[in-house]
Amino acid sequence: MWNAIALFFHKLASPKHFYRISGRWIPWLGGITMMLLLSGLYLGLFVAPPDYQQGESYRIIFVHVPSAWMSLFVYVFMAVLSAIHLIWNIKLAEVMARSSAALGASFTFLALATGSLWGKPMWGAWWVWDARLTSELILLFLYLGYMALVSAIEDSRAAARAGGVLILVGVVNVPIIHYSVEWWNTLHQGPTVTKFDKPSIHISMLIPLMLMALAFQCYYFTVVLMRARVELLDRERRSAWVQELFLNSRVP
Amino acid sequence: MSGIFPVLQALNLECLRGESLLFEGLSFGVAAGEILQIEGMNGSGKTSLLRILAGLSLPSEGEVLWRGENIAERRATFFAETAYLGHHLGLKTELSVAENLSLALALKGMAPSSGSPALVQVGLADRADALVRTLSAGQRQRVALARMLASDALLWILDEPFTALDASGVALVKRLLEEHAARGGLAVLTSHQAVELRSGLSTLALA
Amino acid sequence: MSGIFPVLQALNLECLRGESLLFEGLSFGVAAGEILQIEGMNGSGKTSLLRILAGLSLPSEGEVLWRGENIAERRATFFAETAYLGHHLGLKTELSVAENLSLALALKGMAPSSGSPALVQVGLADRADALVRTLSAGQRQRVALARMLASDALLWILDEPFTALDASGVALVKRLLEEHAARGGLAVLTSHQAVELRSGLSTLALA
Amino acid sequence: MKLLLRAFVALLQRDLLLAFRHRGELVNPLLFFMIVVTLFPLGVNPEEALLRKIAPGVIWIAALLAGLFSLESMFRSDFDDGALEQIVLSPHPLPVLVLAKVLAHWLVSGLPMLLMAPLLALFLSMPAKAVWTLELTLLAGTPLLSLIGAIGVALTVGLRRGGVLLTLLVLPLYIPVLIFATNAVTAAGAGMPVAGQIYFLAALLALALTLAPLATAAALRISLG
Amino acid sequence: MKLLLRAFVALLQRDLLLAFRHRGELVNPLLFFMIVVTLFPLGVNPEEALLRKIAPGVIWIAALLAGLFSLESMFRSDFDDGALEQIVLSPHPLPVLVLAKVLAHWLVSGLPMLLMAPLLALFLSMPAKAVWTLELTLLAGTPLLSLIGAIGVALTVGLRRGGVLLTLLVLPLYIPVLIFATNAVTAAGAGMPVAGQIYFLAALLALALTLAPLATAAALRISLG
Ligand code: HEM
Ligand SMILES: Nc1ncnc2c1ncn2[C@@H]1O[C@H](COP(=O)(O)OP(=O)(O)OP(=O)(O)O)[C@@H](O)[C@H]1O
Ligand SMILES: Nc1ncnc2c1ncn2[C@@H]1O[C@H](COP(=O)(O)OP(=O)(O)OP(=O)(O)O)[C@@H](O)[C@H]1O
Ligand SMILES: [Mg+2]
Ligand SMILES: [Mg+2]
Repeated sequence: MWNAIALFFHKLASPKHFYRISGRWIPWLGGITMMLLLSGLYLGLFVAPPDYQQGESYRIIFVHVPSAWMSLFVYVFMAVLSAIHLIWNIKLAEVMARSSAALGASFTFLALATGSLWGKPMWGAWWVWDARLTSELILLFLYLGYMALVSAIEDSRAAARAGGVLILVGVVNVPIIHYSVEWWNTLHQGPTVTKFDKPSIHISMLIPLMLMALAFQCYYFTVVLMRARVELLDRERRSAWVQELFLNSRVP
Repeated sequence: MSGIFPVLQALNLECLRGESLLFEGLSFGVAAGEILQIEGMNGSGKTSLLRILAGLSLPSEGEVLWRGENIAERRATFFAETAYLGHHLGLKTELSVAENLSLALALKGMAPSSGSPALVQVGLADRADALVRTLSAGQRQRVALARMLASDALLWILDEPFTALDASGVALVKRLLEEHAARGGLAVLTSHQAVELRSGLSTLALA
Repeated sequence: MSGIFPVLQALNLECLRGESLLFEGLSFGVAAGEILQIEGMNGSGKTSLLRILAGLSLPSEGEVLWRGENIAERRATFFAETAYLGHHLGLKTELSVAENLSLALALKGMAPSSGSPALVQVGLADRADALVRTLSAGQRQRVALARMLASDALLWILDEPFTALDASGVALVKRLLEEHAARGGLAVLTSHQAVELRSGLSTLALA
Repeated sequence: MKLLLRAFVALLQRDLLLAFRHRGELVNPLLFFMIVVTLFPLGVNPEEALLRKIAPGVIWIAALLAGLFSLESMFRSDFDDGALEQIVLSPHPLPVLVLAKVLAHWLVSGLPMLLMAPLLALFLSMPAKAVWTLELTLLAGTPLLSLIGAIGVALTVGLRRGGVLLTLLVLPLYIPVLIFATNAVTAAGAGMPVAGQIYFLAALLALALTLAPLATAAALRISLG
Repeated sequence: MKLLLRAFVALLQRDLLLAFRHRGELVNPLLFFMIVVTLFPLGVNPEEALLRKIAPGVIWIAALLAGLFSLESMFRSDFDDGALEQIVLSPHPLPVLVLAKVLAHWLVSGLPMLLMAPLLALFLSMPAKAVWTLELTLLAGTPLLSLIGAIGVALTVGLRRGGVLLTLLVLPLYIPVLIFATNAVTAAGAGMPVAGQIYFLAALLALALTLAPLATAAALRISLG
């Protein structure tokens, strides 16, 4: 059993197989994303009742919360990938990490933008110096720093390793940032959804929220695979399998 | 020390710089008492090769062995026995010649006093207390040579060691190389000038 | 252009660096069609002299005349006719070869297009769009030579122009010097290698 | 004249190109500016009333430091690689060439800050009527920072690690700019007239435009000599 | 072991010597620190109540920026002149050598600020009881700045003009230090307990002391490679 899994990952880690397998996955992932997104939007925008306090404006939660969750997930995922890359020298992990950065930054930006759109009716200001908001802003800077560093280093191997070191240093800091900021000042909504025992959110809002969260997750994997495939082709352009691929395909 | 088996070995090295492949499948060995001159036109990849041999950069393929072990895995032993003299001399211009040498020795894990004989050899004994900033290009090159001598390394890696040296300096370097080889040392060097040594010189041409 | 009267004249130059007097009372002239090689051991003051001749630093005594006028007073005319190639090449590594050349031409007040024949001459025509950062030491030296050629200067001031060049590069520079002299140009250069030219070479030894 | 213009444009173009090539360089003085501004709510108490009060000072000090941080790039790398020698050896008047480099520095550092400042002012809840004045002071003030800074860099570029010394030389000269600018912005926030301060900044700018390139050119020759 | 200690001391000595030789370098992070602090009363309204309120933040932000300003000197000149290659090629463990350089940086930048801070606190009319806490936070915090900063410099030193990129990488990592330190100082001024924050800073320092040299060493090898 373990051997089979190890073999699967070993195979997947080879660029050639990854390219082939991911090519098969992408259409399915894309389809699932569309379905989740449409049903989540429908349930969220048309079925879920307006909030008794916030009226309609709360519906921004269906974009805000998933993107905020993704912004954190992507960073941690990048750190895991970087560790894999640095320890076992698996190139594919680094390609995935690099392809994730721009997406993670976009999710972060989206969380910030939707949050501040929501903040205006809720708190009467686009921006307040609250803990969540501040740590999310710092997260954006961490993403931008990674992207700037990786694009500034010409040699792609050196860029990959330097980026990996930076992401790992950053991920050590993310909880520290989180708690320091949390502890320093809090205004933002406390845990509402993630209180497992008794979610303080109505089920008719929870379901579309979960659908949207899943949709965002699938969207991320779809796009990151697509980006990684392109990046991989570029990296491996001198290798036999890429040459072969383009010789055999019927170029219009 | 055996003079037959290569102490330094390059196995199947490949070097990619940007778009271009400088060399691939490059394998060679350097035995004790051997001086290897890397030859090649401007831009053929000599500097890139030396940096790989010195353990400063990684080849895109292949490995470098020192006494049969990959240098990336046995850094401490390899670095203890190697001296690298590259295009940038690595001297602090605001420190005196003697201070530069004693730091270099401490970094190589040696006693701090052994610098001065080397200074005598390169003909800078009277400038030991001068700041390197006040030295001319050739004098600095001599200081770097003194550092290499004092480090007592078995393997010398020299990128164009004759740069900026006057005639007496060039003769000095040639003599040092001959003595080093006679003691069983190894050297890999590049130079666009002809290096005529009495013995032990072999050459490797990069395409 | 008269080949008899010196176009460049050094009058009674003195150079003090820190505590030491490198030279004093140094006077000489360079006439059209003449190549002057400054000789001297490491640290004898060649670089210091060239920087004074180029107008980059001031001598502690004496003056440099160009067509009979002090260069510090007639900077524009002097600089327009002079090309200086020092130890630091002055190329921007993040710009391409062609961009470097066209900037240099604009700075010298010339048409931007005249760079490419010079590139052909130094053998880098096919690298015109490469970033200088990606060039090897010898290739960069060639770009600097191309800049000097393109600037159409009458006076060349070259500090060790053979640095990092391979055999074909050394031959190229010698040929360029000969052609420059034949056209009536002047050059002052230093080199630790013997410079054998067919004609026009004179030497000046610094103590 | 036409040749001089061509040299000016070529040098300007070169510096902008270099800034673009280092993709980082183009965006970064701006990012630095933003980060410093965001440090204040973090380091100081993030109450709105307090932030509003210190906002003009914070934004201007951040602009000043961001300009300062990027100053060294104006001549340092040209000095290190010998390109400055080639510029100084040009037959064109050096002050004009210096002006091209200063302009490039401003386009890369000052102008983006000018565009970004309103957003940051919003972050620190600055009143809207003060934002206009902030923009005016930045418009006159940031070129001043580049011009004055150039003199400092030119003087210290020959010294290795001149960076911190540079700060020491340049900051005292920046102080009048800072005082007048923040004064104007604070006054505007309180609804008072600000024409006096703006005229003063404009006059300083005119003065610096004529004198700073001369001083910078002289300092460069000394640094190389 | 003895040899390693000797190498550590030699490198430390060398960096201190270099800092002394450039007379400027020794005094300037300090002067920079002082200048930035004095900018605030100039740029912001100089009322005592307001100053007192923003004093902890201002002093800490100034310390942070002064540290940042001097960071590049930790590896940049060694990179440019090839001395870094010689250090990396030492048989001794690189993280230990890195630690010597970080210590030197702290002795030149952090320590003088630590000594100067009480005076500046007085200048901004900070209450006396908060000054002690300020000193404690600086004692734990400034070495943290040097350690974290070293990672950033090591990553960017291979890039020309990495200076501003460095800021972008390092500042977000500095923010927790800033928040905890200023929070403690403000709390102390209000007579509240501060042990929690101080312990947290000390724990961060311990973490950084063990991990940062490793990350820095790895980054240096990458930058040279
Ligand atoms: C720019 C402004 C904002 C930013 C940057 C922001 C950021 C975040 C982040 C990072 C999370 C994920 C927290 C986690 O899972 O650990 C989150 C969750 C959430 N946000 Fe915001 N937010 C902003 C404004 C708002 C506003 C105005 C509201 C509504 C009052 C809001 C309501 C929520 C809710 C309900 C959650 C889910 C909490 C949970 O159960 O985990 N946010 N936000
Ligand atoms: N960072 C880089 N990116 C792309 N190409 C590079 C890079 N660095 C070097 N090169 C290329 O690699 C080739 C070899 O460079 P290298 O410096 O090793 O040559 P070399 O043999 O030492 O030449 P020289 O005799 O001129 O010193 C050159 O053609 C150069 O264009
Ligand atoms: N800034 C300085 N302060 C003090 N002395 C200096 C300074 N710069 C150079 N010197 C001294 O001046 C002398 C001449 O230096 P210069 O660089 O002109 O020599 P050079 O003839 O070009 O030598 P090389 O052949 O080695 O290049 C050297 O002995 C050097 O020690
Ligand atoms: Mg080379
Ligand atoms: Mg010289």
